[in-house]
Amino acid sequence: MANELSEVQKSLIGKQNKKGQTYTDPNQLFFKAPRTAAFYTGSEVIKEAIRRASVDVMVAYPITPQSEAAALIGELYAEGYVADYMRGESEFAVMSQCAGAAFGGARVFTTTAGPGTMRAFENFPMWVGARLPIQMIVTCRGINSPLSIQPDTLEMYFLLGTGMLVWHAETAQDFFDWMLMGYIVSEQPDVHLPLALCCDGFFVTHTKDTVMLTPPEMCLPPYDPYRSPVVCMDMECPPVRMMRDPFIMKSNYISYMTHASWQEETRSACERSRKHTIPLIGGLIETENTDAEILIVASGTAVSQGREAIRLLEDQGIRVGLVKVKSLRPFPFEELREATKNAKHIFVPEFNVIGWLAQELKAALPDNHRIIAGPHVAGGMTMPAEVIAEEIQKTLGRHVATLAGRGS
Amino acid sequence: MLKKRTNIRMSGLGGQGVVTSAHVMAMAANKDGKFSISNPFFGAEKRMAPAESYCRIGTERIYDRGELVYPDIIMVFHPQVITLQKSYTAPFYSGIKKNGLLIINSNSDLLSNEDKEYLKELNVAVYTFDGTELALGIAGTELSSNMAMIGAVTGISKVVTMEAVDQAIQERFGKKFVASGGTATLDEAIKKKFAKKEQLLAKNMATIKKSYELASAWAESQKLAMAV
Amino acid sequence: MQSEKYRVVAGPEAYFTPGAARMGIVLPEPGEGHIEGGIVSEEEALEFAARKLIEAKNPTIHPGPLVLWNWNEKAAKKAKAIKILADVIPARIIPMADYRPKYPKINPEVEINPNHPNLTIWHNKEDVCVFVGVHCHMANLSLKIIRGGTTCFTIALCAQAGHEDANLSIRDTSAEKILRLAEWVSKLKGTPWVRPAEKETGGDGADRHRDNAFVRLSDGGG
Amino acid sequence: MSKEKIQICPEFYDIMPPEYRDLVEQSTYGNEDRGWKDIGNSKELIEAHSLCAGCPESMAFRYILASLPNPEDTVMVGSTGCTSLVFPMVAVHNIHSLFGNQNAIASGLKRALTVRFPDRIKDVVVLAGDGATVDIGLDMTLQAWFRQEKFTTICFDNELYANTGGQESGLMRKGFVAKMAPVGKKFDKVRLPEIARESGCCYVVNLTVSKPSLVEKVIKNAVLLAREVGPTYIQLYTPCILEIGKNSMEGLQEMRDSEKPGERFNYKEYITDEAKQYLADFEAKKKTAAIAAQPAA
Repeated sequence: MANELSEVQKSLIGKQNKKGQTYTDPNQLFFKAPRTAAFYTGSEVIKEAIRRASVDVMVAYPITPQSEAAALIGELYAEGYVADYMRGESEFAVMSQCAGAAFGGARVFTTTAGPGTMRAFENFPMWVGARLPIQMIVTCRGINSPLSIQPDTLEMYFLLGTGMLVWHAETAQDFFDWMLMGYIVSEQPDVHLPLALCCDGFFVTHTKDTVMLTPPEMCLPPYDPYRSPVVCMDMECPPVRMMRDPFIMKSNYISYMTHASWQEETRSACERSRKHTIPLIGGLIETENTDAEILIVASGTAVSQGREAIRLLEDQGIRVGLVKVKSLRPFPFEELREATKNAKHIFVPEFNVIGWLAQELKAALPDNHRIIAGPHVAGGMTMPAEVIAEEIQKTLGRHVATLAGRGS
Repeated sequence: MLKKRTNIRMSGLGGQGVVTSAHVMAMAANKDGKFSISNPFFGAEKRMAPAESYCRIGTERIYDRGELVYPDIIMVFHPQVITLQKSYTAPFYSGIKKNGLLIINSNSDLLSNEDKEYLKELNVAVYTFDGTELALGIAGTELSSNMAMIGAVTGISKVVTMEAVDQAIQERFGKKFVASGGTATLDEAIKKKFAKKEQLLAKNMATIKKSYELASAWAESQKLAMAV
Repeated sequence: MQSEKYRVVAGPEAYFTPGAARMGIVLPEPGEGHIEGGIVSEEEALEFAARKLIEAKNPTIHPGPLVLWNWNEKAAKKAKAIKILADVIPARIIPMADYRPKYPKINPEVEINPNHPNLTIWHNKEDVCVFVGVHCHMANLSLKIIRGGTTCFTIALCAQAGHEDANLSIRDTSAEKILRLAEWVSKLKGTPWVRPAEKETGGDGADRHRDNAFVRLSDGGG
Repeated sequence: MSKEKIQICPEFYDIMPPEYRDLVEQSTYGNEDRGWKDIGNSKELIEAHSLCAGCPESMAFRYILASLPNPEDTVMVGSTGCTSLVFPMVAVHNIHSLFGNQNAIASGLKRALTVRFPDRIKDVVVLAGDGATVDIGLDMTLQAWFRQEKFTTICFDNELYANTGGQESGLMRKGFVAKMAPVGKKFDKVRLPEIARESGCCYVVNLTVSKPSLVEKVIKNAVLLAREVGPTYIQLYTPCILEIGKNSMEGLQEMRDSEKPGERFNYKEYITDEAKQYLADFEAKKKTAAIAAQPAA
């Protein structure tokens, strides 16, 4: 089975931490532990996940719409559930502070959004190259000028190239489960990569919704830094003559092949995460009625809006299937080819101006003329289910009273 | 008749408790065993700046997120939403569905003839009442205007029960003030605060109840059947 | 994607070798190993490895920092086991003492370096080599480069999840498992095998905040 | 890690490269009185590196590594620059991640080590160039001091960007003509020692590396104080002989000239009363310990 624990982690199962929480086998915690319903905002749910995640260090910085979550984790620190917590001076510094803590063998957590993600960017390929299993929540918002704090997933387009694991949560429930599962996956020795766990800001962070939570007295086993595929920087393990990581330059007696292989290795690690991820989050994609001729393929909040549109169309006798893309890195090529093989029309609603998911699909799927890149909105615009339904009806040649100008 | 979904858009000004109202309504529906979500829509909120929040209540799982473009019910918390167009959508009633409901907190009729014609065509019922006056009268503070609005929408639509609203109010305002094992002095301070809260809770509920009764009576007189 | 097509065979493979994982090769589960990317039982992999080592002209073992240094009981045990393995083959031992870009140059007679491991493979005409106790990331760098530019058959005895970039890999490698490989070697050579007495000491679950529990009990990510 | 754990498994002792056999045999890990005098009669923690012949930076590096109070429990943080070519050769765990973020990395690292080893000493020492410390990384340099992060910041001040070929830096003296300062630098050398004092460092020293005994004392003080009292800052003049047009042998003289009274690197020290008191107590303890150790006459 995938997702094994190290010997030390296993030896801690059943023991209690300083807060009296019991280190629990992850599969027990995820799939067998009793769950109770809570009516929480997404930010509160992020706090509840971290309460159970045995996090060593969290670094925070204010930026809408992640500020609430970052501040709530400060409360956990005050209560003793997180070993250390600090406010950095900028996202660039925050991500470097996270790296420092991860180099030192800590389980690290941080959150950011929009312009903050962009400010921090130089750090992300560095995290990947250094194989640091940091978990970063990205509550997506607009990044371009003029400033907007509203939901917009453009920043994810940039994250896709960093080499990080990139998952896209639809709901607060996804968040709660995937945050805990994410640590288990990204800390596997054959993976050991940072995870960017993204959601659409406000739609998830500020929405009160029902979430099923595991018992607060159960928590994940702590991180074992000595399973790392690279040397932990604590002067407790060999070799002592160790720099993380030397420059790759011929003048530095290193072949460029080393750098190329290094990059190839981090991408390989991303691929290796599949077998650990699939049993935990239930596949890289989730499907409904993929025998239908019309499919909606989406990620994040666009999935929710798609679900509502499917209901509207059902009432009109139009049958539409759904594919929810949960993981973008690794990208579910095989799964998507299989899920879309019956589709004549593939609609890709998105909350960004470039339609990056449609681009990815066009590159991955055969007969990509089937793919209709849209509808998409940006800069905080809502995507009413009615608009998705209209787009689909139009393509089917049905006459619909246009929604243009409504609700503007 | 049983409605699958009731979508409520609340338009007001920053500081009026628009966001709180949506949370309370959603929590109440949750306690009634219905599906519900609430989410505010944020600009860089400042006092007296436009603020909007949304509450969706239904009999099946709700996925829809974000700004409510096509609401069944629109609640206007402040005259300036109409007079100074302090709303996210213009006109403030844009997108309202056929047979919808419009609740306006105002001591005077603010609708133009064009507005009235548009709403008439869609058969939208309009309930204008002075919630702020009502709040001042009962709770002694205009801060409770949002409670009057909650009472009104509940009274007309019966989308949630008053028992559930009561529980939601307790949870929303009661919870945080349970002493958390601090020092004796801290507990004292909390007790004092808590006592104040108790009164506020009572006054808020009284405001809601009164507004509920008035609105129910109005709905009767209008023969409105919006019960979910 | 093309897992049924791609095989992780000895090189020279390409100007720039693709990561086997990106070619669809999946790592073995506990109790399994892999030969040229194909999943087999651990015992089968051990036997195949033993055969390769016996048939090799210049079998060479490359122990890495995690077993060269006496940093915990497990490392000490593994070092003993590796020495026994080297003696029964018999194989040459050339260490990967560290991962640094060594100034001014490495001596391929006495060491192997992940930044240009092929130099040592070429110089010593290694046709079969064993990686053990090398941090997984550094091992994978080396294995890709070796597969790219040499004809050497690579065997990885990994303490963790295994290496799909090796031509053959064993996972969860303990001292005991290394001795099983040594036993296979002597069995196939028909030489008598005297199993050295080895007491397995289990790990106690010390509270992580009273540190060093991890250090004491870890295999290291090699 | 205790000195005992820096040992080669006996099975592999004979096949390990000689520098590692020397390291376990003759290095000064765990030796309380280690210092620059060990250079030459012990195994240094630094191997051959590719800095320019005669570069004062390499002298500074050797003195510092010889002076660290407990290298076996020290992790260093560097940044991009000439020092990056030396760090791989250093037998103390060290981190390079990006250019200028060294004090942010060190902040996270120190916190992680404190969480993981609450009852142990784990020193963190930052060593970076003037570009990294004062220009691109100034924000993170200062903020770490504001937050009172407990580690030492050492700046190798060569008054320019040496690794990229001698461009103007904030610590370059006014009027100096360099790449990107084609008509001479137009503003004064940034007064970082004063800024460090005002930013919350309890011990700040500005000096050259011409006197190894002085460097040793300063480094030991800086690391001990950072461990117990608060952030410390050491600015060392390590001239880039190449870019100021000197020969390999002229580095030492250049440093001596620039530490004369009134010159840029005339010895300058700021220390808080708390730090003074700590050092005094520390010395006193050592004396009594030494006396106790002597056999009774």
